[in-house]
Amino acid sequence: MMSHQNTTATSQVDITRVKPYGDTLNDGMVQMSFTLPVPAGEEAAEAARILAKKMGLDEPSVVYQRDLGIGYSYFIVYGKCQHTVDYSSIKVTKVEGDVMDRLECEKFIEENIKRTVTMVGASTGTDAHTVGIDAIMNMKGFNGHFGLERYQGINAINMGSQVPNEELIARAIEEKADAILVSQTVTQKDVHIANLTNMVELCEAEGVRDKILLLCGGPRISHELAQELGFDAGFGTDSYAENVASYVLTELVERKRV
Amino acid sequence: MMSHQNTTATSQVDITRVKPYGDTLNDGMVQMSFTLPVPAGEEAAEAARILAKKMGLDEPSVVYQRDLGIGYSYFIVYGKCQHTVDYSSIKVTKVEGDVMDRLECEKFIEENIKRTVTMVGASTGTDAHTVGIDAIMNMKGFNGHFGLERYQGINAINMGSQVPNEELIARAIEEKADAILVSQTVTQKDVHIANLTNMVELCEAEGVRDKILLLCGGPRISHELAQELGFDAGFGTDSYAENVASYVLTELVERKRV
Amino acid sequence: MTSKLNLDPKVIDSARSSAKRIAESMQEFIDRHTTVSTERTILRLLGIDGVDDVDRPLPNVIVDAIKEAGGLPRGVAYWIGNAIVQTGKSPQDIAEAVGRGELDLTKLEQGSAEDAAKAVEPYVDESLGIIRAQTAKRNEYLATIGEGRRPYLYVIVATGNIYEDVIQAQAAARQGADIIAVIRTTAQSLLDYVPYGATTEGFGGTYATQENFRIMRKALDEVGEEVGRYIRLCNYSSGLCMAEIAAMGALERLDVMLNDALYGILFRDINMQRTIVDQYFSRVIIGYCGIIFNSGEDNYLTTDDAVEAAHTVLASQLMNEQFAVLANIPEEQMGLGHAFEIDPETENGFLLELSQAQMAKEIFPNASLKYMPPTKFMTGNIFRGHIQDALFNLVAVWTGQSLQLLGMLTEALHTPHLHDRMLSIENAKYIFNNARDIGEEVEFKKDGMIQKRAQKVLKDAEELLAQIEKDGLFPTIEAGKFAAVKRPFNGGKGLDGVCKRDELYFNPFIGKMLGGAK
Amino acid sequence: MTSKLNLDPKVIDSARSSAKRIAESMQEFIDRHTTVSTERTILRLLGIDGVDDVDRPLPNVIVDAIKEAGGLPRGVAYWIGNAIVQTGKSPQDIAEAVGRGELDLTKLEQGSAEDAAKAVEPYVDESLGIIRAQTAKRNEYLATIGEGRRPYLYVIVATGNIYEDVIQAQAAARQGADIIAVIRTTAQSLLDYVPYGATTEGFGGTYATQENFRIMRKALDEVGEEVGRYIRLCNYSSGLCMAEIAAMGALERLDVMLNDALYGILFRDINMQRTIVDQYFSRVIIGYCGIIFNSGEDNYLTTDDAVEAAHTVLASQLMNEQFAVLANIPEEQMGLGHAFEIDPETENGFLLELSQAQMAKEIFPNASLKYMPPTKFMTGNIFRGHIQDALFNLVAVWTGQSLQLLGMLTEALHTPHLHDRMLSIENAKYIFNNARDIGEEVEFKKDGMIQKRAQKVLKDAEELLAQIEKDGLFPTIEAGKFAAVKRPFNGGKGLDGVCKRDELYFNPFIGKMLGGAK
Ligand code: B12
Ligand code: B12
Ligand SMILES: Cc1ncc(COP(=O)(O)O)c(C=O)c1O
Ligand SMILES: Cc1ncc(COP(=O)(O)O)c(C=O)c1O
Repeated sequence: MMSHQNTTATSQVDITRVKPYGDTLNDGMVQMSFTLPVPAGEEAAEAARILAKKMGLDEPSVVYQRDLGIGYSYFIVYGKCQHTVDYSSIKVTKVEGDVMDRLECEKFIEENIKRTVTMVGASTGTDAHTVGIDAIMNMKGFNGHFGLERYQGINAINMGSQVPNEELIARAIEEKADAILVSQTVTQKDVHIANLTNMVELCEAEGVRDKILLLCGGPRISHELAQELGFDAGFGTDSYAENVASYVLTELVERKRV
Repeated sequence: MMSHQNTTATSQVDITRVKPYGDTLNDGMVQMSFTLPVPAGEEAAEAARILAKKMGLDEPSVVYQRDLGIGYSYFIVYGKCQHTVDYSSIKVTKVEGDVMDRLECEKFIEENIKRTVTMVGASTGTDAHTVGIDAIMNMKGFNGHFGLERYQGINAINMGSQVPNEELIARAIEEKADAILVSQTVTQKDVHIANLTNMVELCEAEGVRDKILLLCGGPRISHELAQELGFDAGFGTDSYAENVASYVLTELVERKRV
Repeated sequence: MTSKLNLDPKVIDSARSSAKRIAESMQEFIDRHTTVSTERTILRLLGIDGVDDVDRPLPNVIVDAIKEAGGLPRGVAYWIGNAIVQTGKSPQDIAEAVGRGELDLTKLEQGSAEDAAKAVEPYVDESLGIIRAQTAKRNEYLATIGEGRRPYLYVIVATGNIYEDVIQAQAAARQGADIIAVIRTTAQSLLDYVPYGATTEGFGGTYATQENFRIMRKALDEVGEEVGRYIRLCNYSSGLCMAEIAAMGALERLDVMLNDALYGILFRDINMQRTIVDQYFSRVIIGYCGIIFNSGEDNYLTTDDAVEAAHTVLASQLMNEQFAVLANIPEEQMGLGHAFEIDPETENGFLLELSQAQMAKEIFPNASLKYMPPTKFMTGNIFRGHIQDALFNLVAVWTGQSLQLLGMLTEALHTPHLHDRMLSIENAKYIFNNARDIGEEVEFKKDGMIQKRAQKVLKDAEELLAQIEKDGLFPTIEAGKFAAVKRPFNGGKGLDGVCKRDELYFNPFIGKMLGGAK
Repeated sequence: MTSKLNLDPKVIDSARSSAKRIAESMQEFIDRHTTVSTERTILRLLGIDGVDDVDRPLPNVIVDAIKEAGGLPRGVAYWIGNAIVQTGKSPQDIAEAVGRGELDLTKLEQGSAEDAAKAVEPYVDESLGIIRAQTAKRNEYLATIGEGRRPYLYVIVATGNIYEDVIQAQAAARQGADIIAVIRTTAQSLLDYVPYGATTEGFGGTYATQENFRIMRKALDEVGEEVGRYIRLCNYSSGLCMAEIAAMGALERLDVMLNDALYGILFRDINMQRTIVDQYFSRVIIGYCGIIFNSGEDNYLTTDDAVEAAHTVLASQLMNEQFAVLANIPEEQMGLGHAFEIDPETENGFLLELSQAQMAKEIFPNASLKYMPPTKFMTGNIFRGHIQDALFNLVAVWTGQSLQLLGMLTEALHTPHLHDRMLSIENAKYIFNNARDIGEEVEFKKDGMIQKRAQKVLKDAEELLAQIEKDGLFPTIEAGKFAAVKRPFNGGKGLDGVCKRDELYFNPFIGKMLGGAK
């Protein structure tokens, strides 16, 4: 049997010019869906195509169109994205430092801090979602990761939900807390931005901004956003008590607040 | 009871600057999904966000990310599209003329053409999909719309699938056909474009391009595309025998081929 | 209906009897108390509406004044009745006078309770007349244009702007929705007053105001006539203004109302004494006017595990049923809540959901069960979410649920976009139609996993109720037995709005409403 | 297994007996004929491979030459055997000589058929040895790394480039796929030869070549070892090279093969005489080497109505079963095809699908049923499509299907994108796990819609088969009874490749393969 020509797959990715992949490298295939406030029909489909083209999609194809009952139309569109991303130059702001597990954290406290570390947390403003903050703070934790209450050397105070920023800060001062943990789940009309910004302002007004670590978390929170808003760190989905503890403990040593 | 301030809904659409609608006018909300050939992780998510931004989406949010097993990642992204479309200026090329129903078509032939009109159709090239061309040509039609075979005064010849362009043209010449109907379903790697272009070239080479109406159809065919490729008309999804018949009959009269 | 689950009727009876005794013991507590909100409700039903010059609703102005003066234990009905006797004015005129600071009700000469009661009676009757007219109107619609088939397709609108809500609601109705719920703005349930007028600013929902109710009611009547289907309107009354909002709902012909003291206690940290008292009056109103109330057991499974805590849902439903019985609510108006919240990774989880949903149907065969979609295990993966919702819809049509709160593929992301709702409605219509008679056609294996699961949940609920009967409901909540949330008897919001009634206290509506003169 | 559908075993037997007699009568026709492709297959199995200097595969060169010379009725085995006797060379050397135009097989001195047969025998045995080694290798993998649970997740790759296919196939395996089918380029089934070597250019699929088979087999073995699950490889043999591709599949350890003469006739317009003859030898090979064949009844429902024509699917499955029996294929290797193709708008359509799928399972309890997803009623609405696929998956796990060809949400749009496949696998894994034992747990109502539907389809199939037995299969196809497609006895592609055997004709593989010496 003759051996074949070694024509290899074309899948040699140029990471400085990354493009979407449908079934061939750099085909650019993207799926989109959206509603336009215009009545269904060929003109509406054309509007959808024009929009897709403006977004940089070649050969946009409206594969589904549906009247929504009020003169608006819904579209599903496929097209070939012409933009590329330089993946090699991406730098993401992450919470720094290694993550220690619970036992390592406890040992770290014993060895490096030698006192009880206090953290006060709450779901603030009108936000009634506690599952997130409970996941971080309460004994039983989440997904098999114990919460801060379980950590020896950490005094974790969870004030629950709908806690006004003022009350949270007051309690933190009263408890001489090392860190404040704010949870925000409702993000509609950017209510979380307003609420978090207000938190930072109040901390500054109370003169504690430089004394207490300020952390926030929630499904739409990123470390980057948190820093932009003036927090020390932010935690999104899939964060657990050990991420928070590791960060706080290392920072306390770093900032010489031991 | 006091009557309320008449604050009306903000939904006053400016049709010269149409934007996607999520739950508020002009919020620009768009859903997208795509794969990037980079490994899952925060950098990948950032790449997805950058791509979305290049596409003109504000505040892009990667709501789901998933490793595909080969160092590529799938993303679902939401963002706020900043492009707008001037809906008022959209002009879509459509097959012109009113659509007559079967009985009207038959009467039209009797009154204006006074002879049998012959149409020869096929699913061409290697395309084995016949359901589309059958829907247009065969007696029973589709979705409750009878096919051309059923029309009195029309001689509809359906050659089936996988018919080479040459054979279709030869038959059309032999039958002195008024129109050729080409169906194309497989569009991968634009095989339909190649095939349709070849059809037009062959017709020209045979010297029949000016004598026979050339129509095509299929789920990814539009009238615009058909015309670009040199066809007289193109028909997409939801076309029926009456659309084809109406078009052909009116054109025959218009072009004085009666 | 023979039980497909082979449930033991004796266990059901035993659980139900415990629940009945628990409710009765709570009723003793209720009958000794009133609250600021209950009293404001009486004012509203007497026709008092509007705001004062600093935008405080008149019912609040009056109740606060009476409370300040220590007159609350006697109840506002007495004070207004007495004022009518003393001034000859109508309740609204009296209220406006109080609002302007021109009148102090507790400073008027104090006649007998009988006279006061007699003085308010015409206003009570007028109010009941309005409510009855609304009920008649609903019945007329149902008799003429008809309604959708059950499970009703129930969707929410939540733009924050009542006029945008109208647009979205009408779109949903045209797409096939049967019930439109207008979600309230976050934390309205913590306000100790009901905002006034049409509103266009809310977070994650729109203020529940009487004017907003009216605007939406009108819009839904219009679109209902257009689509040839009565479109039901739903809003939320749980919270500090539970009874007031119920009264507004009765007056403006709402059809469905979220109404559950336990929800308020557990998920809104509202004081348990306060809300249990308010719940009673609110349910009397709801029973009277033909609204279907929805209880909130589904929420338990968002903080607790849906497999482990299934019996707490059933126990709570049984209590909510008995609370409703005491408020004279017909079974058909009992929208007891439950939910499809088992982790989708659970092997045979679908069978467990099926079992639990069928169990609810068999234990409450005539109730209008409200079935809630997957929420907790919805993720940003909208494609998977859409099929989670499809399985939920399949269980619903299979087990004959009544009010199907449609799951949204974007549940983990945002309140529904216009087309999210369309896709959900399409999902439900497809599944309901495509599997329409599956419940008729399919049976469960004797002593199989499905039957045994339901039997176990029932047994556990029976035991829990027996325990609650022993311990008392309030201590049970204090111990965190529901939703894994602990709430103290004297904690939470609204406690200072509770007071003991004195001997002259009367609520002129309760008796007449319980008479049930529809 | 007791019938959940209460099917009458007598009706099943009667239908099966008709099918048996139909197959037997076709076998008489088959036994009198051979085809160019059947003969090329013999050459391939004798070890002949490669192309001539103008890239024509040597098996074609030889068969064409023999045919030209009028020697085809005697069969290539005779001509090669005779050439071995006369020249002392190996089949491959002989072939190459013919390829170079140096040798004319029919011009050699002609010895006896017995001598020719004896001369090829060592090559036959060698070939069978290779195939048996491949079968042993598969069994070893199954015994060591094991396999996925049924229904197997079966997905396609279709890039046109074998190396891209490999990447996508490995991705799919890591995502959870159990079977990877490499779709062929459009119209390969109409080629009267098998292309040679690794290929990177195809439309809507990749050329089926022996080298491509080898490349993919290696890739799947590697990823299978990595994920700890044997990953089955599937390709297509229906078409003008049915038996040749089956032979290549046997040599390269394919595990599953689409193989159905009826498909070729109806959907590829291949001449019926030609393909029925080729099918026989291809199935003998398939039976011998442990490949699961897939029949194509599912396709009927893409042109015909899935409710009206359900019995044609069953009738065809029964015939395909009997064709397989005649080729000595064990039941476990019978991947009889059916599909979930009822219009999703059909009320209770889900129950009909359930009924039909359960019926297939009960009538072919040991077969490895291949269940095909919704395709015809898939639209550009990928969200609805995804839930159509979810219902399809639910029916599959419920009724115990074996090979689950996963539906793609983008079915109406394009061959699968990388993530389409991932979403489909996720869909199936979720449903299979979440409803794992539903078939065990749920029973169908006696004489309900589900039972009656299956009974009716079975009855109709029985009648159709009785009619076919009377009319003959070829005339039935000519009359358009399957898939609403009519095909003439002497029409279609490949007729000129059919010829009658003469008395000295022999195929040295059939006997040994039917002996089943595994
Ligand atoms: C459970 C739930 C509820 C429960 C809450 C019960 C409770 N005690 O918490 C109930 C039923 C009461 C509820 C009510 C409402 N909800 Co709600 N709810 C949810 C739901 C289903 C799950 C949220 C959840 O528990 N996630 C699980 C936890 C573990 O994840 P997490 O919060 O992201 O937390 C993790 C990380 O983010 C991080 N983290 C979180 N906080 C913090 C803090 C710190 C310091 C750190 C370090 C880390 C951290 O760590 C956690 C573990 O990894 C979501 C939908 C969904 N599937 O996401 C809607 C959702 C959040 N709710 C929503 C809304 C609008 C409401 C309501 C306002 C309206 C309504 N539907 O009635 C009400 C009122 C609540 C209010 N005012 O806040 C919206 C929010 C939309 C938006 N983006 O603004 C959602 C997305 C649903 C929707 N599509 O409409 N809800
Ligand atoms: C049925 C079907 C088949 C049947 C075809 C049977 C037959 N006799 O037609 C079978 C099973 C044989 C088949 C085989 C294949 N198919 Co196929 N098939 C489909 C399917 C499910 C439905 C197509 C259909 O019948 N639509 C219904 C008709 C009525 O709609 P229509 O064609 O759009 O026609 C309407 C209009 O377009 C218009 N019209 C059409 N033609 C014309 C012509 C004129 C002149 C006019 C005026 C109007 C007109 O009018 C019609 C009525 O309104 C689609 C997926 C889907 N859901 O769309 C895949 C699909 C078309 N197939 C596909 C492929 C790739 C194949 C194969 C190549 C690979 C394979 N899967 O094995 C093979 C080989 C076929 C080949 N070489 O051509 C792809 C095409 C991808 C692409 N865009 O290139 C699809 C989209 C599936 C997929 N996602 O992979 N297929
Ligand atoms: C019984 C009940 N009441 C009220 C609500 C909503 O209340 P709020 O407006 O306080 O969020 C819910 C929400 O899930 C509920 O289940
Ligand atoms: C039995 C059978 N064979 C073959 C095929 C594919 O053949 P082709 O490669 O000709 O498209 C199919 C496709 O559906 C099939 O069902």
